[in-house]
Amino acid sequence: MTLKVHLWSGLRALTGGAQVVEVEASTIDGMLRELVRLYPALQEPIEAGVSVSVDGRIMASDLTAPLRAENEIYLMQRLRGG
Amino acid sequence: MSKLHVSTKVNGDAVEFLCDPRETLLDCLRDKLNLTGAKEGCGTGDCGACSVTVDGRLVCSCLMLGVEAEGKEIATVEGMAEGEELHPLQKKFIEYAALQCGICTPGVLVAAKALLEKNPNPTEEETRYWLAGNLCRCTGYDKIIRAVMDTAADMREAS
Amino acid sequence: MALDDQKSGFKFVGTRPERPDGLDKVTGRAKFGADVTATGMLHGAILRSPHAHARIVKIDTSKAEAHPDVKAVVTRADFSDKVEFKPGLAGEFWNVLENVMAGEKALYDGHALAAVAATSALAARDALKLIALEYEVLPHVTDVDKAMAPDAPVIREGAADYSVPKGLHPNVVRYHESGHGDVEAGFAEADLVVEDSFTTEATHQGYIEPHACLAQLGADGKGELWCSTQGHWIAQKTCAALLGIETAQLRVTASEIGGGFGGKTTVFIEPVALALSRKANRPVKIVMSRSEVFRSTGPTSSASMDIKIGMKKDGTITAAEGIFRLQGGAFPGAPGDMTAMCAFAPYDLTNVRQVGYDVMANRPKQAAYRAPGAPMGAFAVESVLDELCNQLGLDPLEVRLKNAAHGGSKASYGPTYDQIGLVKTLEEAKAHPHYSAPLKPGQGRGISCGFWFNHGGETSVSLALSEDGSAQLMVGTPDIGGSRASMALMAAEVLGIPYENIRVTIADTATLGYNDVSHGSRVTYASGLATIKAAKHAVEKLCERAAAKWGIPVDAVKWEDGCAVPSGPNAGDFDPRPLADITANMGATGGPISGHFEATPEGAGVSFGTHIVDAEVDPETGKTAITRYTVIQDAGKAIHPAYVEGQYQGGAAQGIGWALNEEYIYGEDGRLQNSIFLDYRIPVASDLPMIDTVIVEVPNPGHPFGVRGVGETGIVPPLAAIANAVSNAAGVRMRDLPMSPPRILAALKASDA
Amino acid sequence: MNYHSPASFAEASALAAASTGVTRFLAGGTDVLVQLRSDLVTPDLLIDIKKIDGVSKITRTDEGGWTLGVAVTGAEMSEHGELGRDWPGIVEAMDLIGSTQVQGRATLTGNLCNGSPAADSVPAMIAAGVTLTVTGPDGDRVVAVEDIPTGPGRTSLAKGEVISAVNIPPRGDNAGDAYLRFIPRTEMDIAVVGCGVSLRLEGDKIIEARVSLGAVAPTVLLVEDCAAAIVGTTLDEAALEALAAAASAACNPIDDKRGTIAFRTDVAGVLAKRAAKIAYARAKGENA
Repeated sequence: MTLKVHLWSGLRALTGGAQVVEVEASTIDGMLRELVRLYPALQEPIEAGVSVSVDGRIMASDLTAPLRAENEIYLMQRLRGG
Repeated sequence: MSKLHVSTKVNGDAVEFLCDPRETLLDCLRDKLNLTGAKEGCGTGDCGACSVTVDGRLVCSCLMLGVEAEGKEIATVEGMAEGEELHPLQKKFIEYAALQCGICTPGVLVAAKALLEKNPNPTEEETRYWLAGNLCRCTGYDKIIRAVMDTAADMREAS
Repeated sequence: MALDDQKSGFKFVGTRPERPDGLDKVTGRAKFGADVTATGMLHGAILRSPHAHARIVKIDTSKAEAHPDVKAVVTRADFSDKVEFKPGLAGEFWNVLENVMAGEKALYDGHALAAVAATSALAARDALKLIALEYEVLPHVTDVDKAMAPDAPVIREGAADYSVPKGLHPNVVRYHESGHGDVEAGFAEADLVVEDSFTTEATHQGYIEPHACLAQLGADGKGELWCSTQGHWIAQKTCAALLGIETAQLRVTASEIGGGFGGKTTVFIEPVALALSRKANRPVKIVMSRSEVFRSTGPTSSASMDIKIGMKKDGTITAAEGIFRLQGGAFPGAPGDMTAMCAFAPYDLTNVRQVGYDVMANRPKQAAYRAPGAPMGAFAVESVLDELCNQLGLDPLEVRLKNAAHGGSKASYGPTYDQIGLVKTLEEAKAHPHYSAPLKPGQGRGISCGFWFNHGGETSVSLALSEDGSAQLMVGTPDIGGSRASMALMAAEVLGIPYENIRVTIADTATLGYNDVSHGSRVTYASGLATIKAAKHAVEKLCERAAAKWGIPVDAVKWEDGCAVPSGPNAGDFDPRPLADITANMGATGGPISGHFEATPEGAGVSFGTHIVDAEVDPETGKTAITRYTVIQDAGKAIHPAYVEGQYQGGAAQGIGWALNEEYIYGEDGRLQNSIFLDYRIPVASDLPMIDTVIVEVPNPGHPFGVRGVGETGIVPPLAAIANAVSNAAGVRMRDLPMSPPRILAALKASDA
Repeated sequence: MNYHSPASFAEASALAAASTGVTRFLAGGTDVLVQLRSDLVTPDLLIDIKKIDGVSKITRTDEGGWTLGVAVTGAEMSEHGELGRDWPGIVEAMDLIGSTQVQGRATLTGNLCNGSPAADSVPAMIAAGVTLTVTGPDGDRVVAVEDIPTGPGRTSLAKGEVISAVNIPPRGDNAGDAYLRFIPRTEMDIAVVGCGVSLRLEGDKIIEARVSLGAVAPTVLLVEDCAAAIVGTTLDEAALEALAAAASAACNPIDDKRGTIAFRTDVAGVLAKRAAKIAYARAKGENA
């Protein structure tokens, strides 16, 4: 299915200016792989660590979480705590 | 130089140890007598985690040499409870959640006990100033102060 | 995670029982990092750089090695050469290794250069003086703005990652930019735009227990490590990588931990003790001095920030923009991205833009400190909000309520909020007697909101039932502030057995699966969630045993109040079977009964707080007294309210220290000048008032009982709330932390002039 | 490091005179042990003077003054009611040093011999006109407190000399003293500025005064201009302003981690005014 993924604006430089991109995937893992396939420059930030917000819930590391077309999906820099 | 022999009393027990003159009373309690209740938080007398009493006087055991303990009577947190009966302060600290990590707790308890022995009815201000040399980074002191003052009230009522 | 079965109506949760480890902690019996010994043990000590930046020309350890009391000396050559350097945070093991033991350069005052193991602590300290060092001293920089300037000395080429725009100084190693809307259009709509700059100094977590460990590592690659840490699995993983051994061959046990606040989420002395032990073939204990703690561990980042906010006369924020430059020592990692994402998060904004920089300087590697990055941003943003309210004559609480984010608001960092509690904390603040209490002359009142993400993380929990019906619970998150009590309460709630019948143990790395660090306010959330799931897992098995005995299907059995009971009249007429009745014979009815749970719970649930502070400023000396303090924070659900209050009070107290007196002070020579508690001034008992707390409970949909983390959010609002109170009391806007008396007095004089 | 605990000051002096390396006397140890622990100073010889007879005594002299043994602790001074009624400024100054725990060990002589310009008890002692008995290889001599410190960490004591008693003069009638310091917290800090005031009245008029400032110069200062600003006055507003101006003018401080030059200079004046008011009230027999 087609997912609409919101990037943080700092990534626009790596996607030719796009801040919202569409990818075909059904899990977080699939989405991240598809992002890298479409925009190879995104490999580095994704490897450096990202979290994914799905409908406002921040998925810190679970790659298996399912995604649906109606989800609000945001890529975020990985969160760290104290 | 060779080590010095020290005879002293800790929590009522006669003990002896050999120490380098550079070693503090805290080093001797912890490393030679295995009494690790007193903690070293700073080594400069600023945090109070090593508080003990010497001849009834509250001191930082990091600011006293082991050799100076000769002939003295030392009391540490390990001697606060009587048998299985905890000191009222110890009970109240658990009841009030007056500790989080617990590293400052032995020093705070020894200092608070010394306060209540000197002043059974301290005001909040007196309690705060008496304990100003016992740093706690977890609690913001609120529950510690309440626990000490309420223990004082309980002890006054009981006596 | 299933959200539909959120529980309410609790029997144990929400009560305040005595903590399971209370007796150990009040009798001096609890074993902290420095409280253990081993037979044949040596004592380690570490030689540290007196220079802020210097090339290491030569280290001669021969004299130390020749001393009869010395059994091993190590330098960087004694660690793994397989750890790879990568830009940014991608090569974090290399960053940690370089910090644990310097390679080619000493990068800050206090950087470890070599270490010895000797027969006594005094002998080890003396032996350090036998190591001869030759340095080439290099120019240094410790200030964040100066470190970004074109002429700044370069700490390390190639440390910047993909995110850094071209043309920035090599000391800028990460860059973050986010936001939405059109801020320029937003500013054009505003009736008033306030633009201002702020700085905060680095502060230390200030835990009272210095880092301590006892390590043993043999030539067979098998090791044991005892240490004071917030996360022994990360210590295991990191030490194994740095020593070049297999992770599973290193067993790590977490001691009781004397405070961490984020500062014990990484390793410092542990790999060094292991390397010394491997070389000496004897156990090695290392205990840091307080001065080593200040010079070489922690601290938080220092920050320099520019804020611009536009507001309409009615208090509506039209646009907000922030630039946050954070200095994190000689390594990447300063949380400029977190600062940027959290700074405007409390508000429902149409137009917002935030930029964060991660900048290196010749200071110790920053470590996480309670909501890392968030307090600085909140200080700057909430100060500007306060200034806007003052200039427009608006009530600061009403303005925050008007703009507050709520469920459905688009967060400043992008996504749409789920159910959140900010508005509730503001309403509680407004209704609190503190907010309407009269102020005395010379006093000022300040408020601030604060936001933190919270974290889930990898979690394993195991629960085993005993024949007599008691339960042992093994969790992997070190208990920093009473979490054993919370875990036992949640297990008791599910099992239906008394709280006292549950023994909670912090398992070592060999006896439980992987667990992330006790950080990100995750313990009660994630280990709690896993405890609930593990207990439910055990309950399923208990129900199976009852069903088998009764000869009915397992789905005809339910668990109620500590007993298996038929699920309804159709299931049959059987007497309830208490837990102890089932476990009494468990060995003969299918074997031991245990429950476990391993997952990475997602859904920690963000958290908000609002603080109210009264401050009094002595106009002749600039000295500030905090006269009243109230914390209002959303806990989702308070499991053990006394320890929730404790987190709120502790966060506020640390914030008071950060706001008023705590700071890293570097001399012109780049050396830290205040590395003892005498001059690094954390609040003492007589500095503080009682700290009132209000626990708001807006359940987190991501936790079975509704828990949100509470450990970190409490340090986010204090800097700004106190700065607003002090500024209102003194009549001058304070833009730099700490607001030490000389700063306040100078500001007062400048405003008089 | 060698440790000795001699039985007399003569013996202590002889030990120190014969020593070839770094020698330190150990009274309360609250500075010596910190320096030892941080490897700042590791003495070759440490002479513990607490086993000498009488070092823990507080004695009223025939003239109405006081003699304090050199191992008398801050806590013992605070608990001594009569000493505190005579010289509340000295006792309070000593009591401000460190925590309750430090009070159990710290001494006036230790505070003085550490040589810090920020030592709290020193301005109070100087204002009070305290002298010291110094025992050396050639016998005893008496020295004013203000003549002991010569610079940060340095004293005028010669090799083999040890302070053997603290002599506090008789308080006399219509007199009072006070000490105030500025610290950023409420406790546990080193003074950023300290000020001791001792004065005597005739009626409402000040006829004698000594004012001393700490932490504003390399050594604690006895500021004659401050005394001159208030002697002959009733401590009215003009006198207070003159006092503050004289105090600020006497400052020769440094910028350091504890305070700035401007701050110390300003606050010296503020504290001088506040301390003088307290001393004045005490001299009038009012509670302050």
